[in-house]
Amino acid sequence: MIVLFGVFLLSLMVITALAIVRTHHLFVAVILTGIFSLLMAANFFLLDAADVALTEAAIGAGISTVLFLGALALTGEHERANTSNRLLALSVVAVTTLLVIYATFDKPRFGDPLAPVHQHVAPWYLDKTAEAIDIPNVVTAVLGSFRGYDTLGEVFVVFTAGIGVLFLFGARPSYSSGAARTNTTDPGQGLRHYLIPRVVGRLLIPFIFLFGLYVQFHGDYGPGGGFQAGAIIAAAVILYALLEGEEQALRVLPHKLLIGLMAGGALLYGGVGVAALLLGGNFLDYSVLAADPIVGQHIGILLIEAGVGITVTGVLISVFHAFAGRRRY
Amino acid sequence: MYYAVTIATLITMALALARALLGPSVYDRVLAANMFGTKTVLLLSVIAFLYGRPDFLDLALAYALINFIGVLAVLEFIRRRPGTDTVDNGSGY
Amino acid sequence: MALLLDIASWALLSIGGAFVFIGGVGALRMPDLYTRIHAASLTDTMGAVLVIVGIMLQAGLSLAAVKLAAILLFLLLTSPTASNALASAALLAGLRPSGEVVTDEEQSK
Amino acid sequence: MELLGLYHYWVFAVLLMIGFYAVIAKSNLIKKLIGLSIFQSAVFLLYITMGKVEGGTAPIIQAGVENPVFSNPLPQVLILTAIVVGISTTALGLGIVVRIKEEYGSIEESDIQEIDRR
Repeated sequence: MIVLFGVFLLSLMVITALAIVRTHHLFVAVILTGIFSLLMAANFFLLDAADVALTEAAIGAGISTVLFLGALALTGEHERANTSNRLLALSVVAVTTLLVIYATFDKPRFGDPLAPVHQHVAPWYLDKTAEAIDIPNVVTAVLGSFRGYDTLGEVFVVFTAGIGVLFLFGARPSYSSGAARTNTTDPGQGLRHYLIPRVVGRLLIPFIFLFGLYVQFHGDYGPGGGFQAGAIIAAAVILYALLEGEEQALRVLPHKLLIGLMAGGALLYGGVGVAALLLGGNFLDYSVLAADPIVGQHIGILLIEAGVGITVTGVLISVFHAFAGRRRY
Repeated sequence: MYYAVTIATLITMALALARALLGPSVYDRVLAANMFGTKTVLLLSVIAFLYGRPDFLDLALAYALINFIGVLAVLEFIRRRPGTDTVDNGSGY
Repeated sequence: MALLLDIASWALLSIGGAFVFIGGVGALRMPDLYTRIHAASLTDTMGAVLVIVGIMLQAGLSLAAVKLAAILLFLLLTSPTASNALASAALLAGLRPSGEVVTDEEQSK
Repeated sequence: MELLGLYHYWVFAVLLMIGFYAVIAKSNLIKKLIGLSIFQSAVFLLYITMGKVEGGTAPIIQAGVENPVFSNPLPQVLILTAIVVGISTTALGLGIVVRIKEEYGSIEESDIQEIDRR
C-alpha cells in the first residue's frame, strides 16, 4: 500500500516537472519548484530516508524559493518563447529516455534486499556503528566519522560556493551607502507594512531557532545534524530579514560576522582533524580525542557537526544578503 | 484508518496541484503551494505513525515552521517588482 | 477506555480526512481567488486540527504527542496568517472578487 | 507488482530527461538552472531508491527492537550532503546569471551569443 502512495507521489512529481519546463512565466516556475521540493521530501520519507527528507524540507521549503526569487527580481521574470531547435532537442531527449529506461530493466527490483548496493560496505557500517561509535543514528555516524573526509570536502565546497557568490557581487550590499530613502517600496524595508505576518513571524522566529538547535544537537539520536540545522537557522534569519528589512538583519548579524562564520565552521572541522593528528591518531580519527575511544568519537562528531552547521548558516545567510541587497540595473 | 486519511490527503494534494497548474493568477498558485505545504505536514505526520516511527515527526515540524517563509518571500517579491501584472493569464497553462 | 479512545480517534481522523478532501475540492472548484482561499483555509485549520488531534489520541502521553501539539500550534499560527497576507496582497494589487456585489447604498438608490 | 518494481527508476529516467530538456532546449539561463535542479533531484531520487530495502526502516537504531531491517545508510549520507552542496552551487549559478544580466542586459542565450559575436 505504501508503495502505491509512493507511485502516486512520483506521478505528481512528473506532472509538476513537465509544468515547470513548459511555463514561460519564470515566477510560476519557481512556485512550482517549491511544490516539486515538497513532493520530493515526501518521497524521500517514504523511502526511509528521514535525514534526507529533513534536509530537503529545510532547504526546499524556504531558502531555495527565496534565492530563485531574489535572482528573478534582478533579472526579469518572463522567458522568451524560443523554438529554434526544439525538435532536435526533443528527439535527443526521447532517444536518451528510452535508453535509460532500457537500462533500468537490468536493475534489481525496488526494495530487493539482495541488491549489490546492500552487500558491500553498508552492512559493515550498520554493524560497526553500535560498537565503534555508539550513537543510534547510523547516517550521522557514517557522515561524521566513517566518511568524515567526504563531508569535509562537501563543507569546503559549500564554503567555496559562498565565497564565489560574494566575489561575484562584492561583499557589501549596494544599498548600505545610506542614500535618500523615503518611499515605502524601497528594497531595504521588508514587509513592515503587513502587520499580521510581522507579529506572527516575530513570534515564530525564536521557535525556529530553538528547533534548529534541537536538530543540530539531536542529530546523533534522530534525524538531523549540521546540514539541516544550518539551513533551518539560516531560514530563521531570512524570515527576520523579510519581516524587518535586510538592513536591520545586517545590523544584528553584520557581514564581517557572517564571513567569520563561513570560514570558522570549515576551520573548526579541519581543526578537529588536525587535533586528532597532533594527538597521535590519523586525520579525522576522533578516537584519540578522549581517553575512551567512544567518548572521543562523540566529542569529534559533536564538534564537526557544529562546524558544518556554522558554515552552512553563514553561507546561506551571506548568499541571501548578496541577492537581496543588490539593486536592479 | 490511517490509510483513509493518507488517501484523502494525497487526493487533496493532487487537487491543489491542479489549482497550481491552472492558475489563473499568481495568487492562486501561491495559495495552492501553501495548501500543498500544509497537506505535506499532515501526510508526513500520518505516515510517521503508519510506519510506527513517531520520532520522525521532526520533519512535519520543520515544514510547519518553515513553509511560511516561502509565502512571505513571494509576497515581498510581488510588492517589490516594478509592474503590477498580477494576473499572468495562465501563460503556458 | 482504550476502545473508547480508539473510537474517538478514528472518528476524528475520518471527519478530518473528509474536511481535508472537501476543502481540496473547494479550492479547485470555487470561482475566484477569495472563495478559494476560504475553501483552502478549511483544510488548513479544521482538517488539520481534527487529523492531528486524532493522531494525538493514538499517540497517548508521549513525546510524539507533544510534537504533534507543537505542529498543530504552528499550523494554526501560520496558515491563517499566510491566507490573510495573501488575500490582502491580492486586494492591494487590484484583484477584485468576481461576483457582482451590490452594497446597501446602491440598493437604496 | 513486477512492473511496479521498476516504476521508481522510470520516474527517475523521465525526470532526468525533463531536466535535461530544459538545459539543452531552453534559451533562458534561469530556466536552464531550474532544469539543472530538476536533473539533480532525479539523481537524488535514484540514489535513495536504490538504498531502500523492502520492509526496512530508516537507519536509526531503536532501543528494544529485535533484529531490525534497515535501509542502506550510505546513499542517504551522500545525498544529504549533496542537497546542501546543490543549493550552494545553484546560488553560485544564479549569481553568475545576475552578473550576466548586468553586463549584457539579457539572460537569453541567443541574445548573449549575438552580443559576443559583434
